[in-house]
Amino acid sequence: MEAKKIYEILSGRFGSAIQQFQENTLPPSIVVGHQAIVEVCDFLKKAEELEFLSLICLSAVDMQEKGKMAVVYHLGSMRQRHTIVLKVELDRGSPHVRTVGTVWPVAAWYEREAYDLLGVVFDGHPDLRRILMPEDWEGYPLRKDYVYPKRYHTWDV
Amino acid sequence: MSAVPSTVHLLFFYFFAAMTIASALLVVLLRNIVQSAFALFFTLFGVAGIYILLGADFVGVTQVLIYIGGVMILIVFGVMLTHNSYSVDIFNRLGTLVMGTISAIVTFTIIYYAIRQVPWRLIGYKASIPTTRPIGTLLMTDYLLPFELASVLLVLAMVGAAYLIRSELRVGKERKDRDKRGAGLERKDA
Amino acid sequence: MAGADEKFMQVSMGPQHPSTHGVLRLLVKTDGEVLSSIKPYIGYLHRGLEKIAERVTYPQFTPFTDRLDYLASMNCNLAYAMTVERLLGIEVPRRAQIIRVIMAELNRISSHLIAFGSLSADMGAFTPFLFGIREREFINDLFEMACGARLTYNYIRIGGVSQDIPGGFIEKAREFLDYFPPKIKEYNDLISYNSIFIKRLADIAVIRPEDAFDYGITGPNLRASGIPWDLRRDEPYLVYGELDFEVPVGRGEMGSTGDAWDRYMMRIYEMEQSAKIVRQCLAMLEPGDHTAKVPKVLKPPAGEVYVRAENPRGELGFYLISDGSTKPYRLRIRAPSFATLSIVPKLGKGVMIADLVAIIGSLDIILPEIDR
Amino acid sequence: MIGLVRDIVTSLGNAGPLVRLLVTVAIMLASALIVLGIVLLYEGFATYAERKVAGDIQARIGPNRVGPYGLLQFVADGVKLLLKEDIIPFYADRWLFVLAPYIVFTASFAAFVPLSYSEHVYVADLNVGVLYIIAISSVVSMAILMGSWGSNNKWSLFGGMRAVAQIISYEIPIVLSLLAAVIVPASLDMKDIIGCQAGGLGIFRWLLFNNPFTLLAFFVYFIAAIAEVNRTPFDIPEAESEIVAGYHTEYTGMRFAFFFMAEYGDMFVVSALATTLFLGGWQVPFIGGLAMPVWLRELLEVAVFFGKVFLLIYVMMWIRWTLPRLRVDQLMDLCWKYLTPIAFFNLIGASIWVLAFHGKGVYDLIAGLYAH
Repeated sequence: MEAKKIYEILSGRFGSAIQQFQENTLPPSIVVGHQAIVEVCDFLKKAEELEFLSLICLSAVDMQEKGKMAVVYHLGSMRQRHTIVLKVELDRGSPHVRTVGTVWPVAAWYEREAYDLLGVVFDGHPDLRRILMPEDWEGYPLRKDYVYPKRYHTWDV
Repeated sequence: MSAVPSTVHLLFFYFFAAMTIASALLVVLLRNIVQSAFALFFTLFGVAGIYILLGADFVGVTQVLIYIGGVMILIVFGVMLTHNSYSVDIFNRLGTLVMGTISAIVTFTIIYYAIRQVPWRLIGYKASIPTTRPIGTLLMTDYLLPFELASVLLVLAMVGAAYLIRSELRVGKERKDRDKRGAGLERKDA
Repeated sequence: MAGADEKFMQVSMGPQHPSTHGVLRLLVKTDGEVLSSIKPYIGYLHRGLEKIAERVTYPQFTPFTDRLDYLASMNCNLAYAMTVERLLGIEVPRRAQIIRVIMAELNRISSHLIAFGSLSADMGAFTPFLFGIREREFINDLFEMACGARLTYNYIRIGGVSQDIPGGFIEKAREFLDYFPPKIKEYNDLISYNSIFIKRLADIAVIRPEDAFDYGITGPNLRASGIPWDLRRDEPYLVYGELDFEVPVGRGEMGSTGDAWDRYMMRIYEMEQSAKIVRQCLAMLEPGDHTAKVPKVLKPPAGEVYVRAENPRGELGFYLISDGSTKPYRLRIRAPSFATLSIVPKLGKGVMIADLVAIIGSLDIILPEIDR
Repeated sequence: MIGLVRDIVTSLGNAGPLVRLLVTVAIMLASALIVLGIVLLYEGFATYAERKVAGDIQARIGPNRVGPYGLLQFVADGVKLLLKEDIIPFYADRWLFVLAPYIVFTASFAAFVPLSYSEHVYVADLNVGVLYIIAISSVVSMAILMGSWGSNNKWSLFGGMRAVAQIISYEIPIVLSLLAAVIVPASLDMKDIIGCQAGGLGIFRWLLFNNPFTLLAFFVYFIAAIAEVNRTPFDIPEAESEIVAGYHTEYTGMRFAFFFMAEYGDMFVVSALATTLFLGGWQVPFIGGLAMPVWLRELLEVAVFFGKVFLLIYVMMWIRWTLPRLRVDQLMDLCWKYLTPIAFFNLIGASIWVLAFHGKGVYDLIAGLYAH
C-alpha cells in the first residue's frame, strides 16, 4: 500500500493526532503526536489491510536545533509488502513517550537502547535500564551536546 | 595376603588402623560439615583395608563399592544439598562435649568387655582362599531368609523414597499450576 | 549458595563463557539444571559506533562497518554503501553490482560455515567446526586475492568496490564452487542427520511465526519459523532480481517448525543457494567499471533514508540522517542479532543449561553487532 | 607379585625380620614404581595419540613440532604443566581442593593392579579382580565430588553433580553386563577368566562369542564404559561448551594434569576389562597352540593384550571426535530406560544359557555336534 494512503487512513481514524506527512524521507514518514503513538501502532499492527507485524527498527534522534527529540519507528509488513516510518517529536528537555513494548515485545530492548544513549524515557516500560553503557554511567552519549567524561571510576577515558 | 611375612602384614594393619581412627576423629572434630563428611571416606577406606588384611577380600571390596561408591556419595550429597551447608558451623559446647565424652567412654567400655568376653575362634594364618564362592553359597542356603529380608527392606526403602519424591513433585506441580493461573497479572520480563 | 530466592541458584553465564559466542553475559536462575529465568547483559563490546559515525566522513565510516559483524564484513560494507548511495543517488555500474553480489554471497557462505560449525562445537562435536574452517579458508583465499584482507575486508565502497577482481579470481571461484557442494553432503552425513544432534535440537526453543514477528527476528531464523521472507527476493537490490534461487523455509523436518534444528538447517540450505547464486553471477560478469564516479568529498543532500539488506544473520539496517555536511548527522544501525537476542529470555524458560547453549548457538548471534 | 615376594623372601633364608620387611617393602615399591612408570608413559602417549587421531579425523596434522612426528609433545606438555602456576582459588575449600586430584589419580592407578597383561606378567592376582576394579573406580566419583565442591565454583559443582550422577548410574549396566560374562567362567579372577577363553579357532572361545547374551553384554558394557570415563558423547560432566569444563574448571597445572591423566588411565582400565572379559585377554588368536620359547610367548601375549586394548581405546577416540554430546536427561534416559533393562534381561538370559548348556559356549556346542 502507498504510504500516502496509509497516512490518509490514519488521519481519518485518529484525526489531529496524525500531524504531518513527510515525503522527502525514504521510506516516507508520518509524524504522530506522542499521546497517540501506542494506539496508532496497535491499529497499524492489527488492521487487516495494514498488518504491520514487525517493528523493524526504533531509533531516537536528537534534533538539537529544533529543540526536539524524535523517536522514529520503522514498521514493515511482510505480508502486505509495505513499510512506513512513524515519528514522534518530544520535548528535548524531558523526552517522555509511552512504550510500544506492549505492541511489539522487541521494542522493550530498542527502547532501553534509546533511553541509554539519548535519554528518552519510555513510560510504562517494565525494565528501563541502561543496556549498552555501564549502569552507573552519567549522561546520554548520543546527544549532540554530550560532554565526554574525563574519567570513569578509576580509569582515564 | 597372610602368606606375606607378618611384619608387612602388621605394618599395613597399623597403617589402615591409624588411617581409620585418625579420619574418624576428624569426622567428629572437624567444624566444616562437608569436610567431615569427606573425612568419613578415609574411615570407610581404612576399614576396607582391614577387611582385606583379614583375608575377607570380597567383603573389603564390597565395602569400597557400596560404602564409598554409594553410601558415602549419598551422605555427601545430602550434606551438600542441605540448606546453608556452607555456613553450618558445628560448635562443640562444653555441655555437649562432656556428655559426648562420657557416653563415648561408656560405649567403648561396653564394647571392650564384650570383645573380651566372646570366645573367639582363632584360625591362625592361612593362605588366602577365594571367599566369593562360599559367601554366595551361604547367602543362597543358610542365610537365604536374612538375605531376602534385607532385599525386601531395601526395595521398600527405595519405593518409599520414590514415593516421597513424587509427592513433592506433585505439590510442586500444583504450585506451578497456580502460578501459571496468576501469571497474567505479573509484569513482563524484559 | 542460595540467593535471595532460596529455591534457585543464580549463575552468571559469561561474560567469559565458551558458548556465548563473544562477551555476552547471561544471568541465569536455575533449579538444578533447569533454568527458570535468563537475564542477558550486553554492552561489553560497546564501542559507540553510532557516535563515531557522527564524527567521521561518510567514506571514513566504511571500515567501521567491517567490525559490525566481523564474520560477514562484506555484507555489512554492502549495506552501508547502499545506504549512502541511496542518499546520494549514485547508480552503481553493473559489473560492480555483480561483484558485490559474488562477494556478499561468498561471505554468506563463510559466515554460515562458522555458524554451523560453532553450533556443532557447542553441541560437543568439534570436528564439524574444523570442517567448516577448512572450507572457509578457501573463501578467505578468494577474498585475499580480491582485496588483500582475510577478515575485515573493507572491499565494497561507496559507489562500487575498491578494485576490480584480479585475474584468476573467476577460475578460483569456479574451482571453489565445484569443490564446495559435495562438502555440504559431508556435513549432513557427519552431523545434520546425526540422531544425537537431532535429539539435542529438534523441538528445542520453537519460535512460532507470531513470536518471530514480535521479537523482530529476521534472516534465517525467521525463515526457519516458516515465513518465506528474504529481502534478496522480496525487495531485490543489486542484481538479485535477475537471479534464480530459492528461499529455503523451515518445515519442521525433525520436530516442529521453527525449532533449533530448523534454524540450523536453514544455514545449510542457504549455503547451497548462495553457491548457486555465485555461479550465476560468475557467468553474468562482463567488462565494465568497478566503481561509479564518486566525488572526492561526499556531501549528500539533507534527508534521511533507511536501507536494509539481507545479512547472514538477518536484516542489517542503516537509518541515516544527513544534514548536508560531510558527516552523517545521525547513523542508526539496526543490528539483526540485537533483536534476535531479545527473544532469548522468552525461549529460555524451563529449558536446561545444555539447551540454552543450543538456543544461543542456533540463533547464531554475534556480539560486536549487538553492542556496536 | 606376591608370589615373587614369597620366592625372594624364602630365598633369604634365615635373615632377620627387619631385612625381610625391608626387602618386601622394596619389592612392592619397585613394582609399583614400574607400573607407575608404564602408566605414565602410556598416558603420555595416549594424549599424543588422541591428538593425532583427532587431527586425522578433522583433516589436520596434529602435533608435529616436538620430536619426530611430534612424538615428544607429551613431554613438552608435561613440563609445561609442571611449570604452570598452581592456583588455588581464594574461596576454595583448600583441603578438599588439594586432595581431590591425588585421590582421582590414585584410584585410577590402583585399578591397574589386578590386570593380567600376559600369563605371567601381572602385579597381583586377586581372586575378586573384576569386582576390585569396579569398586576402586567408584572412588573416582567420590574424588570428583570432592574437587568440584572444593573449587567453590558453581560450574564445577554442576560438573561434579553431573559426574557423580552419571558414574553411579552407569555402574549398574556395567556391573550387570560384566556379570553376564563372569558367570561363564564362574570366577572373578582375571587369570581364570582369560584362561577359559583359550582355543576355539583362536577367537571363538572368547566370551564375546560364547553366547548371544555375552555378545550383547559386550556392547552394553562398552557403551556404559564410555559414559563411565566421561568421554563424548557422554562427556557432560566436563562439557566445555555448557559448564566450562565442569569439575576441573578451577584446576591448573599439575593438579589439572592428574585429572587428565586419570581420564586416560580409566580409559585403559575399562578397555582392559573389556579385553579381559570379552576379547580373550592376552590369548593370542590362531597361534595359541604353537610351541615357542616362553619369553617370546610372553612378549607376544603382552603385545596382543595391549593391541586389543589400544583398539578399543582407538574406538573411543574415534567416537569422541565424531559424535555430539547428549543432554544430561537424555543421558539418564539412555542409562535407566535402555541400558539397565537390557543388561538385566541379558543377565537373566545368560544365566539361563549357562544353566541350560552347562556353561558351554556356542562354539563348543557346534563342535560337540560335529564330534558325534
